[in-house]
Amino acid sequence: MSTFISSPHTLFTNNVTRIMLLVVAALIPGIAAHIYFFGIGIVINSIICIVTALLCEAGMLKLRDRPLWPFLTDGSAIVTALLIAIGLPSLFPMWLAIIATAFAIIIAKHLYGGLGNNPFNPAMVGYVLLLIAFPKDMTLWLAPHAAGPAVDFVSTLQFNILGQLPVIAHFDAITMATPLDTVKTELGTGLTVSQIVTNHPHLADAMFGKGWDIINLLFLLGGIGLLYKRVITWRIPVSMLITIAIFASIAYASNNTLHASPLFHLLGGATMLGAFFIATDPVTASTTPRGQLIYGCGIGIFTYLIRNYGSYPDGVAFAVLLMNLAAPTIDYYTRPRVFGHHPGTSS
Amino acid sequence: MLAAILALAILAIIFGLLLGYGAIKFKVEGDPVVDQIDAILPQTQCGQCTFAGCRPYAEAIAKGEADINQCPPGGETVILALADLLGRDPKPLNAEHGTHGEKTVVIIDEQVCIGCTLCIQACPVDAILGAAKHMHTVIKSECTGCNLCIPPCPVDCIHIVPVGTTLQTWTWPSPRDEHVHSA
Amino acid sequence: MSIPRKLWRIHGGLHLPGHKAESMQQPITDAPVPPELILPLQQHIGNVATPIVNVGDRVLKNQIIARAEGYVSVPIHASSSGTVIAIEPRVIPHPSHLTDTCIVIATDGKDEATPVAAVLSDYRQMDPAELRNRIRDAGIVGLGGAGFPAFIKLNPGPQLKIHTLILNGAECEPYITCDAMLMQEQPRAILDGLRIMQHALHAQRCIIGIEDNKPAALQALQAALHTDEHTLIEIVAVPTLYPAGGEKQLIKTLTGLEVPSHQLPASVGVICHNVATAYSIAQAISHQQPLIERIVTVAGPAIPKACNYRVRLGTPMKYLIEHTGASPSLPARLIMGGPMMGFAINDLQTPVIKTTNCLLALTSQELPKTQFELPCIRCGECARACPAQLLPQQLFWHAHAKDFDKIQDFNLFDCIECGCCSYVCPSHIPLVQYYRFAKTEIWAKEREKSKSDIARQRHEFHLQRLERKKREDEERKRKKKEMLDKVTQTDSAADAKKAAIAAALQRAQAKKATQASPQNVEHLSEQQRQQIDEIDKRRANPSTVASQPGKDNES
Amino acid sequence: MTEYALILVSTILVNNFVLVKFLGLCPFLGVSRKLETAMGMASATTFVLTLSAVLSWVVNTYLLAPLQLEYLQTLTFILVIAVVVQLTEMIVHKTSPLLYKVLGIYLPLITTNCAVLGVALLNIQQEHNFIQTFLYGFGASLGFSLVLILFAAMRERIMVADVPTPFKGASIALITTGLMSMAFMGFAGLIKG
Repeated sequence: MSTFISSPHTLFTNNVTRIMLLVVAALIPGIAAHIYFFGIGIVINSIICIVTALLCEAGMLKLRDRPLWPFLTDGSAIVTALLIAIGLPSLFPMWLAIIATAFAIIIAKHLYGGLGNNPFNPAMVGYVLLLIAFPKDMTLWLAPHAAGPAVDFVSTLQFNILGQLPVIAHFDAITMATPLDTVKTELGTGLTVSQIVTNHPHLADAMFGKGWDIINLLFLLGGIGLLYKRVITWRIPVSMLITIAIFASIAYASNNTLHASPLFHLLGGATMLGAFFIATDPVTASTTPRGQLIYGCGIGIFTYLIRNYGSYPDGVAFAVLLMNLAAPTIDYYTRPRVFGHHPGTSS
Repeated sequence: MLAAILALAILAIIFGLLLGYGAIKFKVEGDPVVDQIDAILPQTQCGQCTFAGCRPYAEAIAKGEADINQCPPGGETVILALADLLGRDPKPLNAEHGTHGEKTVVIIDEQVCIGCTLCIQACPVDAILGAAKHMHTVIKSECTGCNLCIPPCPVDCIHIVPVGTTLQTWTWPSPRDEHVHSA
Repeated sequence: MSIPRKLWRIHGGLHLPGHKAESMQQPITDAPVPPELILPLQQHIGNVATPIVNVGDRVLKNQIIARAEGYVSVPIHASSSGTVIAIEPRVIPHPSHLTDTCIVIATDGKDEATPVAAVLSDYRQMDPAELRNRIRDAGIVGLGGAGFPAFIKLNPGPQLKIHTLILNGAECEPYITCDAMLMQEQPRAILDGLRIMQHALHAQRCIIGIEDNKPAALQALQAALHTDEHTLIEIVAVPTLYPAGGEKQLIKTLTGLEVPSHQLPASVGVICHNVATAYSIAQAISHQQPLIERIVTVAGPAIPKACNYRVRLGTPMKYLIEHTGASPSLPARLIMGGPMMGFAINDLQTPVIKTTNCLLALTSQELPKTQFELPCIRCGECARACPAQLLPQQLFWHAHAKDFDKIQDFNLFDCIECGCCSYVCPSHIPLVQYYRFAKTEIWAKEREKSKSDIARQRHEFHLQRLERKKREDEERKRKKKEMLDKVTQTDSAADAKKAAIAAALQRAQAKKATQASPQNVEHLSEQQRQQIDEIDKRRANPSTVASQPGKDNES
Repeated sequence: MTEYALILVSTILVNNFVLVKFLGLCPFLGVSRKLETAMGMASATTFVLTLSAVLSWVVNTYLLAPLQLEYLQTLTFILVIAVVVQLTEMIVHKTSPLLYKVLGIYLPLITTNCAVLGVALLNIQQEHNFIQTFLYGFGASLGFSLVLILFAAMRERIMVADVPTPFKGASIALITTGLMSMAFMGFAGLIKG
């Protein structure tokens, strides 16, 4: 008990754990759809990542001589682990997931001082590590539904933990590049969008890319829930989505044989997950109102550029890290006008 | 070979002229950094930094002859401010020069003072008042707490007293120092 | 009937549970005069008042016992009749729990007042300057919280034209109802006070701002308003939103004007006073009644029957709390002021002073269980709640790192310490304390800085003096040598002797002169000269000097 | 026109000298403690880099190449750079004594900033013309300035973070540089060639 007590003398109305648990809850619909389309793998990956994250967190707290209980129960490590797991293919070697999560928690989070101090989104650091170092494993996505019975719980477990593929299946038979990846690769070979769709009929299903659109829509739903609960604000997701939409529309309008439609970009890949769950991580995002708009725009621009012109199929993770990099500078230049100060003379 | 030597010589001459012109055009007088360093120092003039006063210490820092952690009265605050000004990494106070303690002033025990004026001569800020063979007294508001008057006193009549906290000087403690949250 | 008025929205703010009904069940009750009154010399912002009574003096109620010192100061009156038993340091209501000089009066129970002089009491025939003097002599300060001398706020100076006078009846903090009850019970006196202030300021219009959760107060004031005054005085309901009652926030809500940073409301032509101040001014002008009592809300879960009391200034809090029927021991937390901005009191002997609007006694159930703070996660809730549109988390990071330059860069001093940021913080960081820490540290730094500047000057002067002395010594030696040379040249032994004697005499005299007069007396302030005079007096005291000679010989 | 724009984009982002080519790391780590200082360093380096790139190209094209003295390239370029740095140092000393003090040893050390010599040599190697040279140098310095400023703002945040003691200072700065570099790998393939 301290000698000098400062006001306010009230009970607290909010806490970090509540925020983190709400984020986890909002992820559930999207994860459910994920299971439906790509099998039980995501659950196994999630469990592996969460266990790794909590172990690393506990180890680092112990090493840094910090109290374990308040930081293990704050929920931030679980969110990080989940965000990594959601981005992984269902059939994915366990040791890679462990490396990514450990890297995220130890290097990207605790070397900077743990919760609240990390300049980069730990989940995205871990994820980008995998993208750069193990690109091949990251593209082995199961074909939606198709391989359902072939890759049941036991065989997924077998592969993820022991590295053995079920006897009945052959890798090429059950995996398939993601829609974003397909379009990009085939555009590279000189085909037009309509030709690609003809070659890959599943891309024509529903709204471009079977399964991915539903997953994205459910993440959008979860995101709206977070907005409603005032866990996140609208600025970052809206500015990011609008930027992607604008860029994609301009490209699509100028030449629809070489560019996929805006809807394809909005509901493809990790767009919605990124917009509502990754970019909005308050620790690493910009915090000023104007800054958040710029931050969201930046992520939108980089995502679109990397998707269309870079070497990686999806750009959300890189875009988030790049804007994490810029967030302190953005904050510095977008301070809001303080009460009683003239506009323009912020300090 | 000759061409190479000539080419280099020509280049050297042109660049030499350019630099010579620049040296005249952008001539700098004085060293304003000393003033800025001096402004940060607490001006106790105590000499614990091994220099004759705050300004000589400031000059030494500017020249790179002294480190920024030699000022015990200034303590952590001064070190941080100097590190910030000079773009260096802050470091802990060098214990060789003393420790940072509570702010103090001295008082003269007027019953014991013999009026020798030695302390008057020692005081760097003329904060001791008195005449020969009359007892002396310290102007409390001007005393910097350098304690330089204590060694010369032949009768040990000068005592160190803490300044103490009043309503006007009380400060809120930082919650961070109070119940160290996790550190 | 109020004219609909466009209201402006302030940034941020909170909807807090009001807890106002509890203490509004009963009318304002007189608290009895306690056996001992403790009156701190500083109950206002500005210079400490100077006591003009001595221990043992009998004083009457309303009698001035400490006079104002300098311009920014007000006198202090005895709250009841009795005997001054001590003028000594006692615990005063302050977050530091420090002691300060108080005049302690043992009351005699007669409550005998000084005779009221028969003077003009119609304010309309008084000059603003006279009004201000009478308000000052009545010891009136802002009763809303800060305690700034009220008369100064009625004297904006000739260059500032005041167009709007605002009466602050918002009272936005939870639990506190002293202003609301006063408005309900004394609307006429409050309006009188408002008219007096309007007269003193020549304000073109007056607005009374009241939060819309106090319909009874609104109605009472409306009813008391003269029919021909509706164009001059507006009574406006403002939305209940903490901190709507902050001075700058209320001005913004009512007029749309933003008081510039580091400036007073008068700079935009607005003056804002508290309703209780208006009431006291009416009492002072119409009834020659100085400020010796105020309304105090005593509330909180630890108080069985919350109520508003009319309390004599100087009443120890213990006496007041006992009077309410609550347990006389210290509750889990006793707060002077509201839960959002008040400060904790940890000694029940602390007296009620002019700025004590509420005593809030909380049990441990209303307080957070743990003190553990998590790191800031930059969620930005604080920035959304901040009525000053600051970035509280940036302020926090810099206060945490003790980077006082940066924190001022983020406009620390525009923070009004309303507590909204701490209230919403999910990491439970005591943000306001961090800002208070930084503010008080910065002030301390500034004091140290000005002190070190003086020390630097004095040191430079000291060095110059040493230099000059050295030069003079050399000069003297040279002169002496010259003179000796001259003397030997004249070849007149007698003359030389005479001259030498004369010179020696002169030297002796000069030496005597320098010895007797103290050294280093240049550049001294008035205060220091006084200090020196005192010291000289001590010196003249034979007992002190008597102890000296023996030692003198030794040296 | 597109070609020139691509040179700029390429040198600023895709082939950023600091984070992708790992040139000029010394001042990048040395003067990124404070945002203001970083800006001073950024402008000084921009000035030196652009000017020395252009001057080196001029010296090479009109002096060394006609006389077939290309083997003296490294020597003369270092001379050119040293002179430009000296000049910059004088100007900074005169106009902003504090910046001069704060930049300290790093100001003359621009001479040994390998990005500066690297740009001068790469210009010749890639057979750039005058405008390309200018843009290449200018783009490289902008890229350097951009990441330096971003890094400085980030470091100010890291400075107040609860970094474990063994990682305080240079070590966490190097780790951060690594992570920044990872982020910049996202630009890979953005511009072919």
